[in-house]
Amino acid sequence: MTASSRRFTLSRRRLLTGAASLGAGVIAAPYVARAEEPVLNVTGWGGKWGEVMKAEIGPAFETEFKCKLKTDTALPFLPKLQASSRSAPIYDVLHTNSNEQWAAVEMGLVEPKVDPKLVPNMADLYPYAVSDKIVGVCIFTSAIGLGMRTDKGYANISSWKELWDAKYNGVRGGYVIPVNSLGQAFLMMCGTLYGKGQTDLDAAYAALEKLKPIKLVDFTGAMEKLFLSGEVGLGVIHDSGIYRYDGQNQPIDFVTPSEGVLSLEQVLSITPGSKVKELGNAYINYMLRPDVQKRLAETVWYSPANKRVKLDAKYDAKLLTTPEKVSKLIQVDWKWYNAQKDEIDSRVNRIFRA
Amino acid sequence: MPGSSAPRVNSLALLILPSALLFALFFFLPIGLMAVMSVLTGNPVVMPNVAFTTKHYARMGNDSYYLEVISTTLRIGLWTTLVALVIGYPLAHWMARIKSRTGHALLLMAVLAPMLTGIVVRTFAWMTLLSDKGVINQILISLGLIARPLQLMYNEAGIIIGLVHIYVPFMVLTLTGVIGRIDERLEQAAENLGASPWRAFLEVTLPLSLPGILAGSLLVFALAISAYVTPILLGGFQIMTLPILIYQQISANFNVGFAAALGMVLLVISLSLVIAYNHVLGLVSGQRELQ
Amino acid sequence: MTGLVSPQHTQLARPVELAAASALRSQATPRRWGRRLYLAANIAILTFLLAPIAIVIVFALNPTPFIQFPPVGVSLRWFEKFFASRDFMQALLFSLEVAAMTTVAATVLGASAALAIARGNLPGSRLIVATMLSPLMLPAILTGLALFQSYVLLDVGRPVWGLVAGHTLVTIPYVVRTTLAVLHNFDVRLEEAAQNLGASPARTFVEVTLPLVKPGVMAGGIFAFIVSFDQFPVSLFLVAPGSETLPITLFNYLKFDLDGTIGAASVVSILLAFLVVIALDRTVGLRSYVKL
Amino acid sequence: MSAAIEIAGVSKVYDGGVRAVDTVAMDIRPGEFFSLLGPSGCGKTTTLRMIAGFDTPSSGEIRLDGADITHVPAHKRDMAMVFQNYALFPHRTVAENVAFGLRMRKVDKATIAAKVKAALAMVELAGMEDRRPAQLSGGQQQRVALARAIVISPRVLLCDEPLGALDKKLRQQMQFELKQLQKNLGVTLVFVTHDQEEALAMSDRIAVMNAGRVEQVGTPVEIYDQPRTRFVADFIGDTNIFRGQCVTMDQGTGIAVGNSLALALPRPVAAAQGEVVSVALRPEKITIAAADQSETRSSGTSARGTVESTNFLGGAVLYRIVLDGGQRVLAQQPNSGAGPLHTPGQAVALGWRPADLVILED
Repeated sequence: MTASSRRFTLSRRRLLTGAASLGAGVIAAPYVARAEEPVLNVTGWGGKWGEVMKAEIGPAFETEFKCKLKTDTALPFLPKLQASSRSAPIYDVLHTNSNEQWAAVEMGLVEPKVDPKLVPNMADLYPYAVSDKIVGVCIFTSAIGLGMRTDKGYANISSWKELWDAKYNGVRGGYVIPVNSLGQAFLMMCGTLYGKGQTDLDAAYAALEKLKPIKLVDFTGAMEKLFLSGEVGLGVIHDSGIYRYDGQNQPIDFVTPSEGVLSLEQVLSITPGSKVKELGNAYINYMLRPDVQKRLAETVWYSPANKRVKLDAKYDAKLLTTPEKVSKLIQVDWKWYNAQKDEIDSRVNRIFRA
Repeated sequence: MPGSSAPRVNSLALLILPSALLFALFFFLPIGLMAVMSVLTGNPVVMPNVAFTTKHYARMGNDSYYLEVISTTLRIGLWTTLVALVIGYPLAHWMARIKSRTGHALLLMAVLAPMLTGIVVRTFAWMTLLSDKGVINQILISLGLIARPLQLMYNEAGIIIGLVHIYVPFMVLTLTGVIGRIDERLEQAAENLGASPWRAFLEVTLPLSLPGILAGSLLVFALAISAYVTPILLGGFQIMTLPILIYQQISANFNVGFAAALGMVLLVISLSLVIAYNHVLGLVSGQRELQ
Repeated sequence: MTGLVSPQHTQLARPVELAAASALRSQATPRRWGRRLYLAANIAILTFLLAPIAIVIVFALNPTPFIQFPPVGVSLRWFEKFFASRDFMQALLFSLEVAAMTTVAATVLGASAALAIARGNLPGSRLIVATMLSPLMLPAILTGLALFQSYVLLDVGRPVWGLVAGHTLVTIPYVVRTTLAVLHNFDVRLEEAAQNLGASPARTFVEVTLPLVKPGVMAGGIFAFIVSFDQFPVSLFLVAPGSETLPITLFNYLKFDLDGTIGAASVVSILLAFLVVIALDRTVGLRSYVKL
Repeated sequence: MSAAIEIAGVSKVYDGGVRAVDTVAMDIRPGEFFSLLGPSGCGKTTTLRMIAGFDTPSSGEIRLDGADITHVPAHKRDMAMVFQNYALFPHRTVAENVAFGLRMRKVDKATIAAKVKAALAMVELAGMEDRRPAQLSGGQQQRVALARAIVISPRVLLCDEPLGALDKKLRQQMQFELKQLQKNLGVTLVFVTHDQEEALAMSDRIAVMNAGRVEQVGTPVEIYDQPRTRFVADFIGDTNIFRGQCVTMDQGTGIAVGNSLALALPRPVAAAQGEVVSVALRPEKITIAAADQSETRSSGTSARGTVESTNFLGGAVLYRIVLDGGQRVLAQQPNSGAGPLHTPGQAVALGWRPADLVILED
């Protein structure tokens, strides 16, 4: 098989030489990796996060650690890691939301914990970032609460339960639970609000049933657009999705419900088969460094996990930067959730069927 | 007069070899791998201990939800095909019969334009048109024709509108070729014999373009039942189709085996359609080859 | 209509296009209304096809960072942002490169296969055709994952040729279809005439078959280019970090920033693709050959 | 330059057992204008295609000047064909079409140019060199096809209904020109047609084919005057065919058709008394006279009847006559101006010479 594929490679290459005149040479340069340097394969977000990573933080890391940082920003990450060999994983460091990290650790794709001895900055983290609800280490978090339009006369929203009010029929927004962390966290919140706690699924299903009609999206970016265009007036969203429009005169605001906000953690972990674990740990440590944390937090409005970070006043006022604010965070038991995921999916798929 | 008699394989047949190699390496091997994974408990490539299982298929059989998903997928496919045919035919007829070269070029551009817009952006454009605060609803409300926004998306109708838009070009281009080959004089002869233009169309042009209708419908149906981006965005995640379910299983449930099993079901449906199509085409046109 | 052949009927028995002239004649005939209906229907259909494109253009020119209707102004800021972005430019060039390679590969392989099917007297040619069209039938997302899984199995990583091979696989059906269509309409006597005049089979192929099949192959090539350029699901698993195609880059961008940049990117893509189509139309003349 | 073709027991069987050509044998002489004539589906085009090398016989042999060419590929046979609908290369100009065969023969460019010019002049298309086939009229396309074929000075020229798509007047003109051209070039020409007039007018010899078999080979005169079979008699020109039982008459052998008509045969036949025999009698061999009462019964060389219709053809008059026995007969008289035409309803007496009757094989 390998032999024949190699033959094919050659003939294909010969074939492609003809097409090379079509400008291939112009952009061939980026592919030429500096072979002598170690390569660290990581995952990462696009958007603003990707921009600042690519422009400043990534190159600075490469220079400092004399390596090549290759960031895959094309979702989905986990299926690719899942398909690749355990001994030669396509990523060295996996960056995803917390729930996917739990799925990854279940499948043996990532190491359950990051060793604090190898990542000294972990000593300065808030407890939630290294709690038993976290695989690997959490570098940032956002607060999942409610977003609202400020131009519709919705006054004094203080509770998650407001979302069930019939006056929001037609402008209510939520997430596709099977594919979105915010949706899954919100389902857990429904159990808390209307039942015996996070794991009271029956109460949650009943509550979701009453939430219809609701506009569902699969990604936070799409929810932001629904808010901006007025398609959604009140809906589930994370604080950064609202705060990032700060200063743009948009009639939207973030509400921290009295019952608490859910935690949307950005988590890093290391793959067991990685050949450059040392570099991987260095990367995690680097991402937790106060200067890096400050730069990223102020770019994308994520709350830094490192308690020594001092943000500018405008950010400090809104993000979770003190122990008191952090204490309002509710973490979800993703291990438990993932064990029930197939059952939950098949229930909610039915609930939200048009 | 017929050409040659008993078919003898000649040296031109060797030209199939490069494609055969491509298909062997990049189609049969990967799809075979998927087929294998659909009956295994895990990924044999990365896991040492996997066992044979029929649980993925059994899951489809045991839960009526999956059958409903399959029927939704097929229903959307059928409606998309039907609507694409109804609106694609007049355009194809016009393109086939237009005399002016510039006119033809402009029509061709118009037909190709939806294909060139990029699937993601195009679908967002449809959302702009069809959503509650979208262009259509805003216009209708400001004209006082409706009081509350019409539900134009987040349902099957929205998906069908979006899919039709994407796949009409395929229908039009398939039909244009076939209609263009129908001698215009046949229509004229029919009209000359006293048929109205409509009647002439029904009696002459339509039957003669049947192979094109079948080919275009098959193509559109196949594309529609395997579409992913449009159903997910225009359906507002409230309509579940097979490709969405497959993607969900891959990307969020990490259950490649079940996704592969769902994919195999879709492949079997599609291939049976191709075979049935070939058979029907052979019956209607006496022609045995796909065009 | 009765079966009578009235003078009007014979007079009106002419091609639909020319009937526009006769429709101008004063008499109100059913034909005139039929013609109006025909035109009205087609204009409605064209509106349907072009409306989203218009929206994309409005979106690309509207200064606000989200889709807004009615638009609040005209600005080129999204075009500036698109052209200034190294990521987008790299992705655009990479997409063009992949589409060009895919077009060459799909055209050569697909046209050869079509010739073999139509002229090689292969046994089981129906099955071969069905097989060659089947990549169209499979959800591309599964094809993409399956290819990715095989590359992992073969331990080849995510090379550019792997992406091109995936694109070639899903674009070959178009080339096969268009080429077969031309070959089926092909007058075999032209080949016989060449042989009769002393051309060997190989010479006949080069002198007669190839030039006459070319428009069909070209039409298939155009589809291959367009489909590859807009390919999303197959690329999803096959693109490697640092070399992503435009649709992937757009989709990732869209997840975080849905602003006019993607509209601008679309407008640029449309213009580019039109240029390709116009160039091909000028060189080979697509009239009556652009069919699937 | 010119060659003889022998077709020896050639059959062509298609999938499913259809015998398109069934043990056909004929010799085509050098420099001869030889026509294959028959209704569509009779196997004439298949025979021509086997001569050209496009089809291979299932059995039998085709020889060119004595050499077996049955399995020689088409492009090595040095024959040129003018196709039905011409098969001009649509992507090439007139001059390029004509030059094609010469290029295949690796003729140098100057010679090609000169020959193309001469060939186009011969078919009166000088000045059309740079047009494309689609820009030409049917007649012009036909001439290009002809020029393309003759420019290579082929040993054999094959024509598959080359004039079929032309209107009548142009067709007649081209018939003369083609015949003239063939004589001037001295080329062996095999001509396929379903038009018997065309075949009679142009050919040196004709092979009449039916259902894959050769019914008769002969000169136009032989084919017309001495048709061998009922099919040939019927297919070529107008004819009256009588079928009757063999009887002995005063003058010798004859046949009795029905109760009141008897025909004396020109020679004895092998058939026994009472067996059915067919004879043909051409309309123009019948004389018509106004009936008198002198003869009351058929004598073997005459009959009585009533004019049913009179068709004035200009040079001749064609009558349809119902014999007293009920048989319908065509009779043709030259328009000699000798007397008034017989009118429908008029009783007439018909006469013929026994020698004009042709005994047919069934």
